Amino acid sequence: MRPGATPSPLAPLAGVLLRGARGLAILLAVLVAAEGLIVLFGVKPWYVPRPSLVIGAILATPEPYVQGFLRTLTETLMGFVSGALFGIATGVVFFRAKVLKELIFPIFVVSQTIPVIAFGALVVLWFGNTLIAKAAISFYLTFFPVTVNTLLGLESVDPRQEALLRSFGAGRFQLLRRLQLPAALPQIFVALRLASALSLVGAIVGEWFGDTVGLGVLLLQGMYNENVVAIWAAIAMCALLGTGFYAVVAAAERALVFWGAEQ
Amino acid sequence: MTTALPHAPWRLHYTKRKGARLPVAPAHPGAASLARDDAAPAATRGLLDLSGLTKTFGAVTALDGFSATVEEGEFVTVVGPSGCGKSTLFNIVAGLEEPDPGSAMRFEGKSVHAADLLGRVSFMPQRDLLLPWRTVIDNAILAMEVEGTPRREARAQAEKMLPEFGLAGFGQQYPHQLSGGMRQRVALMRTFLFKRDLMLLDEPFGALDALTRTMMQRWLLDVWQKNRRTILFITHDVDEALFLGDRVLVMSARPGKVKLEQKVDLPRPRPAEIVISPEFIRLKRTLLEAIEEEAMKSFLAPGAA
Amino acid sequence: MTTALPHAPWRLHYTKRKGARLPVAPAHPGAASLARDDAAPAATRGLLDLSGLTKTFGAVTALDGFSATVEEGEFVTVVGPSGCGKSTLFNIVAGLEEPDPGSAMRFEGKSVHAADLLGRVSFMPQRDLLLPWRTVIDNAILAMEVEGTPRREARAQAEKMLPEFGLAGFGQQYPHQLSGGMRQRVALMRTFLFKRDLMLLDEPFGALDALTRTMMQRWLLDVWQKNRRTILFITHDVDEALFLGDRVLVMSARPGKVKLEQKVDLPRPRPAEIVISPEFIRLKRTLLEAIEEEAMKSFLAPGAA
Amino acid sequence: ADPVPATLRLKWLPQAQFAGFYVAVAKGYYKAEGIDLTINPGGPNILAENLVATGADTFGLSGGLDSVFAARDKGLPVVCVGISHQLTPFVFVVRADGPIKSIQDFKGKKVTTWFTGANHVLKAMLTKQGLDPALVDIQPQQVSVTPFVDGQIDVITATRYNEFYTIKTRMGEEKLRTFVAEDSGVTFPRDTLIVSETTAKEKPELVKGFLRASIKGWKDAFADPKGAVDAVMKVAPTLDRAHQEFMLTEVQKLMTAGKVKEDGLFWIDMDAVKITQQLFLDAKVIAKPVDLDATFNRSFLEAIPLADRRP
Amino acid sequence: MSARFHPSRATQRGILGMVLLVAVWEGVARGFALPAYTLPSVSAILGSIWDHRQVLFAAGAYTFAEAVVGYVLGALIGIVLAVVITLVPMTRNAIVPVATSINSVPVVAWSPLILLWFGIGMPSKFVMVALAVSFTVFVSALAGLDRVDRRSVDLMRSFGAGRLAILFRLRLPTALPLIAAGLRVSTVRAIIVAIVTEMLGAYDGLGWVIYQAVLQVDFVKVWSAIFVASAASLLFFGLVGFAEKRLVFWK
Ligand SMILES: Nc1ncnc2c1ncn2[C@@H]1O[C@H](COP(=O)(O)OP(=O)(O)OP(=O)(O)O)[C@@H](O)[C@H]1O
Ligand SMILES: Nc1ncnc2c1ncn2[C@@H]1O[C@H](COP(=O)(O)OP(=O)(O)OP(=O)(O)O)[C@@H](O)[C@H]1O
Ligand SMILES: Cc1ncc(C[n+]2csc(CCO)c2C)c(N)n1
Ligand SMILES: [Mg+2]
Ligand SMILES: [Mg+2]
Repeated sequence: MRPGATPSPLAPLAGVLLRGARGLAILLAVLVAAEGLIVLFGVKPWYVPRPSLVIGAILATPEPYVQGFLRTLTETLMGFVSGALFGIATGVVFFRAKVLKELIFPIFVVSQTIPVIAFGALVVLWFGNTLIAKAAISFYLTFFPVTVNTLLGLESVDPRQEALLRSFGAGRFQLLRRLQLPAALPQIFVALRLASALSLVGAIVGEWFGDTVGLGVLLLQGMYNENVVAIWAAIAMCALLGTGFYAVVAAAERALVFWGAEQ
Repeated sequence: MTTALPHAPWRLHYTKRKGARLPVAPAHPGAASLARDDAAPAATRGLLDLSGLTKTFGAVTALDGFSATVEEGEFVTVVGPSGCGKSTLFNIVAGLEEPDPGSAMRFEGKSVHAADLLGRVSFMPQRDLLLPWRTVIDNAILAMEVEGTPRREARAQAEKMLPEFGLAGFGQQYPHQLSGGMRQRVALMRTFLFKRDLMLLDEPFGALDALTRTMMQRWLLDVWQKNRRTILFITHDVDEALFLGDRVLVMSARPGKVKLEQKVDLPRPRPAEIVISPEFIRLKRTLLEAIEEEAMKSFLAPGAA
Repeated sequence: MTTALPHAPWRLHYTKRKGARLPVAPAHPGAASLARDDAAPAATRGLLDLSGLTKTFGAVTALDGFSATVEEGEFVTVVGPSGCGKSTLFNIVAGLEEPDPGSAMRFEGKSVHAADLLGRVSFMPQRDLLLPWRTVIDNAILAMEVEGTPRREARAQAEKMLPEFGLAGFGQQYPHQLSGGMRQRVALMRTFLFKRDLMLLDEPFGALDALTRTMMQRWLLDVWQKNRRTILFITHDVDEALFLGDRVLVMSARPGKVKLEQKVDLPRPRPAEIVISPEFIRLKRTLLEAIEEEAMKSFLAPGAA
Repeated sequence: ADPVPATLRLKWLPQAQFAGFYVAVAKGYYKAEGIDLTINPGGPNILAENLVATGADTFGLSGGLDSVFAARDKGLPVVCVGISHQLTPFVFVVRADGPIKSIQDFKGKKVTTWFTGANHVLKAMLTKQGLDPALVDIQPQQVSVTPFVDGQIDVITATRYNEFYTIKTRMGEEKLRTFVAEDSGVTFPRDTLIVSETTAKEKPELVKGFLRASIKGWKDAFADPKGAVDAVMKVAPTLDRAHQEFMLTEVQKLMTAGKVKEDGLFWIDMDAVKITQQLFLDAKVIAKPVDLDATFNRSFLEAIPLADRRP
Repeated sequence: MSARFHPSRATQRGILGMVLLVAVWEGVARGFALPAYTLPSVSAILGSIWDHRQVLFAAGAYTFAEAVVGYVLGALIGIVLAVVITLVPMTRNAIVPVATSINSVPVVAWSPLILLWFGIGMPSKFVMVALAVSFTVFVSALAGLDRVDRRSVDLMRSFGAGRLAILFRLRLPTALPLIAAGLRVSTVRAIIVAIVTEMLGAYDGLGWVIYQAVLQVDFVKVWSAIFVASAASLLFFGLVGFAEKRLVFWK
């Protein structure tokens, strides 16, 4: 391993493309196999429809799916970003002020045991049928794991490293910026990966409270119109969104936390 | 085949800040004044003067009346069994922990609290504690950055020191790409770049294998010889303490105090072979005898090592 | 103040299983036959005979033509720089890894594959690797349990050995309640309880501080003296290699092979002070010279230590 | 003047059962009345009464008399200003070749229904036919009709416009037998238009304008069903067109039944209301009779010329 | 030391925080005379819990049963899959992508299909909860099993241990802390998923009570059911956390 001997900058891109192509090929194979099995065993379409029907349904009226995808993506992102920022902020605050942590953290814990879906009416009451309403639910599901992991990450910083920086004359802010936050980053990212899935759940559930656009709406319509093809079409879009978003967060993690769990 | 590393000509550029002084010529104070006379004028008491340092953690008394003086430019080594309070001593001198009331510390002739020492001594802890998200260079300049030195300037200074620390070409590597010996040298470089009169090295080579450690010792002496700084150096290893130090402080088992103070009158520069010279062996025997019974005390206690 | 631990009278009870033999009287084969003559009858080649052991991992050649013989009852120490392939050697002899084709191994006079050795030698790895959810006793009997010894019986045997290992009263403690030295003794006890003719100890004291390590060395010699087993012992530390071994094998830097084979003609039992005897120092000088250049090779390589 | 912003909260997801409102929006009938109307769909966990009572929505097309009574009973200040479906919108379906030929045959059979009002209709029917509801195995009905199609249940509840269509397309209409509530003298008008007491009191013109535009929209929808379904499918493009067209014709039957021919669309038939209230009192869904005069207000409808209201 | 309950300062503060919250809630609800459909007062909710204690307890028990069965099912599936992967490494490349892609769809999105396939009785809740729990447990179990020190495995092998002996004596105990952590965080999810599924179709349970109460405009009852749900979640969380402390004593 010679210093400076970095591999070609194209190598990772090629790797990603290769993996993407392989994944696509496998997906295609699975779909074809499913189609074959369903036809072979004569499975009724209202149990499991043929993949070709599902794809056909999306292609027949692509706009609601595309619009729904974009809308749900927007809500998810709003909830995710606000939840992540709030989670990190509260994590830092709780880390700094133990009193606040001891007073408020139990309330956070209890808040997470409440099924929001029971409060559809309240959510609409408070936020209306706006993007904010979905983002709020998404936020509510997202922030907690981030708070917990930020706190955990900050608390598990090596005290010897803290002592070292203090011996250099570092104050609280310097400690936070140069040591504690970077050291907590791997732990924070574990939560962010989790939160990427949760924020999507929040957006979808939020759309069940009387909305017109979004993957959650499509899912609900499919369900209550007993249109199994539409349900699968909506699930496929959710999968696309979920996988994509997770992949982006995971890629960000790999880029930012390149040193891994080393230490 | 004898000396380990290329010696790039670099010099310490002391920044003029609170009480920093230019490095003085090698002090070698001969028989250091071991009498601790409180009436004597401050100037004769050296760079650092500790008297009656005591520290208790709940039920555990880590230090109990530790007293010692370190002269400017001196290389003092401290040996003692595991858990005898060596790191506690350093934490106090680095300003991280206040000693119990009744302890007295003087630094550069002035009476100080531990907290006053924060940012005024250059401290290297027991493990390298490199930050995994920083490159070699950026780890090395960490202390300077905290001080407020602009990054560009700090990096430029560090870059120049890489060869002397055997790290030429490794500036952009990350810690996980380095061997244990190299990591330790980065940590040492960080300590050297934090230019203070007093350096505290807490078992810097403890995690290294015996051979790498020998190499590092020789190299450290080389570096020190050319850039005389006052060093207080903790080790478990009697050979190391004798090979490096002008003076060896042997600590008693917990609670730690000075059990024996041994001047090391070996000539400098010290060749590797010195460890098998009769004089070295005589000193070693003295130290081993003093240490033996202390070591026994902590050997069987659970949680000690 | 001289000997470290109480010596409870315990004896090894060898179970009669595949090729296990009763311990023989101290072998001390004088000048071990260093000539490796393939035509010589198997019986004269000792307990373990390795010839031309080679092992490559992808592009890395860890061992390249390592040859050595270990006699029954002998204490052979192996020194070599970090990364020279010492652990690789042990992994092969423990049966964990097959050497490359062309390597030859004989154990108890018979030609064997590495896999044949699984469960036939008693292996202690570089770190203690105690299982945190098992008590001291249960950690010690792990190997016996795997063998199929009923727990009650195994525990009873282990219980009897606790005092000799300085663990009396600690049988029901968990590893996290012990000091580093005690943990290492538990690991050693586990190794001793797995009664096999050949013991492989991979730097058992590497993680200990220098003083604790010295204690452990003396104690190991005591235990070994009374329960003669064949031991192959890896270390980085020349003092340790000489203090413990009947014979020292110095390995070259990677790829590892035997660079020097040194008989240690120091009398046994060896007192602690032997390390400052002229004879010891003469041997040490010889070894250091041989090692020096090997160590230099691996000193600057990243990822080596 | 600028149009006044207002919202209509539906009881359910966008479908042709609400076509008239969508047509009225599309044709600008609300705009013409000075109302900038937004239609908000309903969903499984929100209740129009609640949102209208709190002022989150201006108008509501709520579940029906059942939920209006429940809301008033709980003190929600909602006022019913019109009733859409004049007849019970659901039927009870059995297999034509099965053992159930009459309501008496429900005895001991597995019957599923919605526990949101339909269960009371079922019980009333059974009681009227002299069958003790306790002798029937009544269970909550799930979203899907598949258990009925697969023969796991004997009687299923179906809205004439939704579930019935699904069952019919899966099994064929000739394989089915239906039981209608009105045949047992039970009636259960549903899909009520509601406003809050505040709106009723302070913005009567808004309510009148809304009703006028809505009626116009519905009349257009009946006149041009294809265009009306287009308007709905613009909002919910994944819907099945054939189903929606069927739905519109069924809804037309429900909306134009009873006294509507004389009294006009959305007419509140107080006799039917009283029958339904008695049903709820009997079932103990509401603790005491509600103030019918405060709950039902026909004045807004009556302000619109009868000719305009007639279908 | 007396046997009485001496809460730590953290516990005292936690209780104080909750009390403050309740006081503010009660104050706001009463002070602004908020109607129940906006925000009922805590006292009204507690009163309603007492009034409906039988119904709520029965519904709570029903939901708890669904959650626990689904939870156990999901935990077993997760652990077994992870163990299969460690015993037969070849299966990793098949199991991990399939599990990940199923998980990339939010659990709630599966609910329409699960209700369709398994009906609105308990089985659909078991499946939904299992779905939600299994992946978390699977991921943590796999991480735990993978975390095993290769050198420890080698040590066991050198004793002559086979795959199963290594699994039971080494891998599973090593993975236990992570598995237990995964199990602990899954508890609350299990209850919530059971409730959410109930709200979309059920014969009984807290979600069913909530759904009915919403339609009957009984918001105090909605809140009562939520309080009970919250208590059930905390209980489940506490029980598993307690078991974890006992089981993973060496942490
Ligand atoms: N913050 C603390 N709280 C409680 N006890 C402490 C603390 N710091 C140190 N101790 C105890 O004080 C004693 C001395 O510790 P110290 O770390 O100074 O020993 P040491 O000589 O550096 O040991 P080693 O050689 O193992 O590094 C030990 O018994 C230790 O457990
Ligand atoms: N499984 C493996 N795959 C690839 N390389 C390996 C493997 N095991 C060992 N090596 C390499 O083989 C060389 C010898 O390793 P080994 O662990 O035997 O050294 P060692 O002498 O025991 O070192 P140390 O003194 O640090 O324990 C090293 O360069 C190491 O990186
Ligand atoms: C969970 C739930 N499932 C189904 C419907 C379907 N639905 C549509 S209209 C109607 C009753 C008659 O208006 C019902 C029950 C619902 N609303 N809620
Ligand atoms: Mg220390
Ligand atoms: Mg090794």
